[in-house]
Amino acid sequence: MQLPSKNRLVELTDQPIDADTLTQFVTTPLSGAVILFLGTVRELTQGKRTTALDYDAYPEMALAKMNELVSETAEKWPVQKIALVHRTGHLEPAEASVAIALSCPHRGDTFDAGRFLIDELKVRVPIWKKENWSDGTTEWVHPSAE
Amino acid sequence: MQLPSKNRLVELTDQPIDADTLTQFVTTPLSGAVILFLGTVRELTQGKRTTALDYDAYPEMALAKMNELVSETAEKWPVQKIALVHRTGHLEPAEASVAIALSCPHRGDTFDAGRFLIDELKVRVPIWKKENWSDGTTEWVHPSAE
Amino acid sequence: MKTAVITVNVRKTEHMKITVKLFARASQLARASEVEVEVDGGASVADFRKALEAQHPKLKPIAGSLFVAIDSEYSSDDQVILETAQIACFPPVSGG
Amino acid sequence: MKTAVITVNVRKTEHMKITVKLFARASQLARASEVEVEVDGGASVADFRKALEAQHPKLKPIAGSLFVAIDSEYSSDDQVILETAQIACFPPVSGG
Repeated sequence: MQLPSKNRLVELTDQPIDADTLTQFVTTPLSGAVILFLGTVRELTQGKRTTALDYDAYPEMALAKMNELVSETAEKWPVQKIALVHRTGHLEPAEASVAIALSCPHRGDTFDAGRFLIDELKVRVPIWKKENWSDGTTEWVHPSAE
Repeated sequence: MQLPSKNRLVELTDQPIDADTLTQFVTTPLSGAVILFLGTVRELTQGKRTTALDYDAYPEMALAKMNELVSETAEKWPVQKIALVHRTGHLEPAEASVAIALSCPHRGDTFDAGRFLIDELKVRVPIWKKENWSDGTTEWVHPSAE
Repeated sequence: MKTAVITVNVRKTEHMKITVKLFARASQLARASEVEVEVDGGASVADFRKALEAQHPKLKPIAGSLFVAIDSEYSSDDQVILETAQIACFPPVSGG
Repeated sequence: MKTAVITVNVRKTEHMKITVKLFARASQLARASEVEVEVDGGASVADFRKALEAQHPKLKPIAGSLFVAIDSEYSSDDQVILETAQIACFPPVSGG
């Protein structure tokens, strides 16, 4: 199904993500279920303390891939409305780096579609995070190096 | 894991659900992922038009079962904070009848825990909905009769 | 306390009048949010189901699918009903 | 347009100077957000990788894991690089 552009919102932003606006954007009388997923900055990773994360992106390609993923998700599941926003820049613990909101007629599809979208985003969209550890060191996170 | 009572919020209410408050309630620096699920009133069911749903509950038992489900969820997954709110009374299309918000260190658990909670709620918690069809008739929804 | 309970269970000839909460279609069919059901002392949930159907025939259309909750817990058919218990009957749930 | 492209590919002796965007650890190691790489006309992505590593040895520690994107698409090693393409190199992504 081709999703009309008024039913999709894809954004890369250096401002805090307003998750509630996204939830409201995807809520429609045609849907019976809404899901909002937030990736948030976790303070502890394997016993080490993160004071902040810096997110860098290749903006043109990140947006192209985010749009591609949204289209694929809408082809696989009966998504009514969908929003995908990724933040860049300096984030403190508990702040949201990524938000996915979407609605479907039935609940099972919202879980499946939401999970597909975040899983694929994490391998396909050119965005990277740099850890700022509490000992003052920094480190780019790259999956093969983890 | 026994979830401290300050990390759980279970409620039955006849007022509109403030989903954003629940999302914020479960967001913590200890988590890397937050999920919010909303069950919303869908206008169309198999070609018939719903003008509203009335939700009735057996309040004492509904609250007991909702608390039981929240405890079970926190035993199965590393849930940091969790909120489960169900609304009763008269709801118009697109309004939320149920909201689940929860946070975990990793994203996979938020999807699994959220899905478990809504699936179990729908078979175990004594709440019922009555369809108000656009032709003026009403009808209690009971799964075996669907 | 336990001794008292056992005494009640043994004297099967004693009748108990139980107030039963009804919900959703059960309440709609009975045209009441509560009904009274008389059972023998020591009656099981199965006995209670028969008494409910006999004394409130309006519930017959859904009697087979009714759940019986005792003190906010789903019951099994062989469970014994105590006079002090809070009993509720309702069709399959449809919340969420 | 296609004819023009083929002409470029055939004249392999002509050199192309490609501006390459770098991100994350690639940018950190090269101490630059862009580098220039010289390749022969008609060079494939595999050729480009060799040239990048030779001309920018600082990238060696991660050369094997770098992705090469052409015009915002992931490339394959046998793809031919056009002079007009936007090329970017970066390590495995870690967003979300």
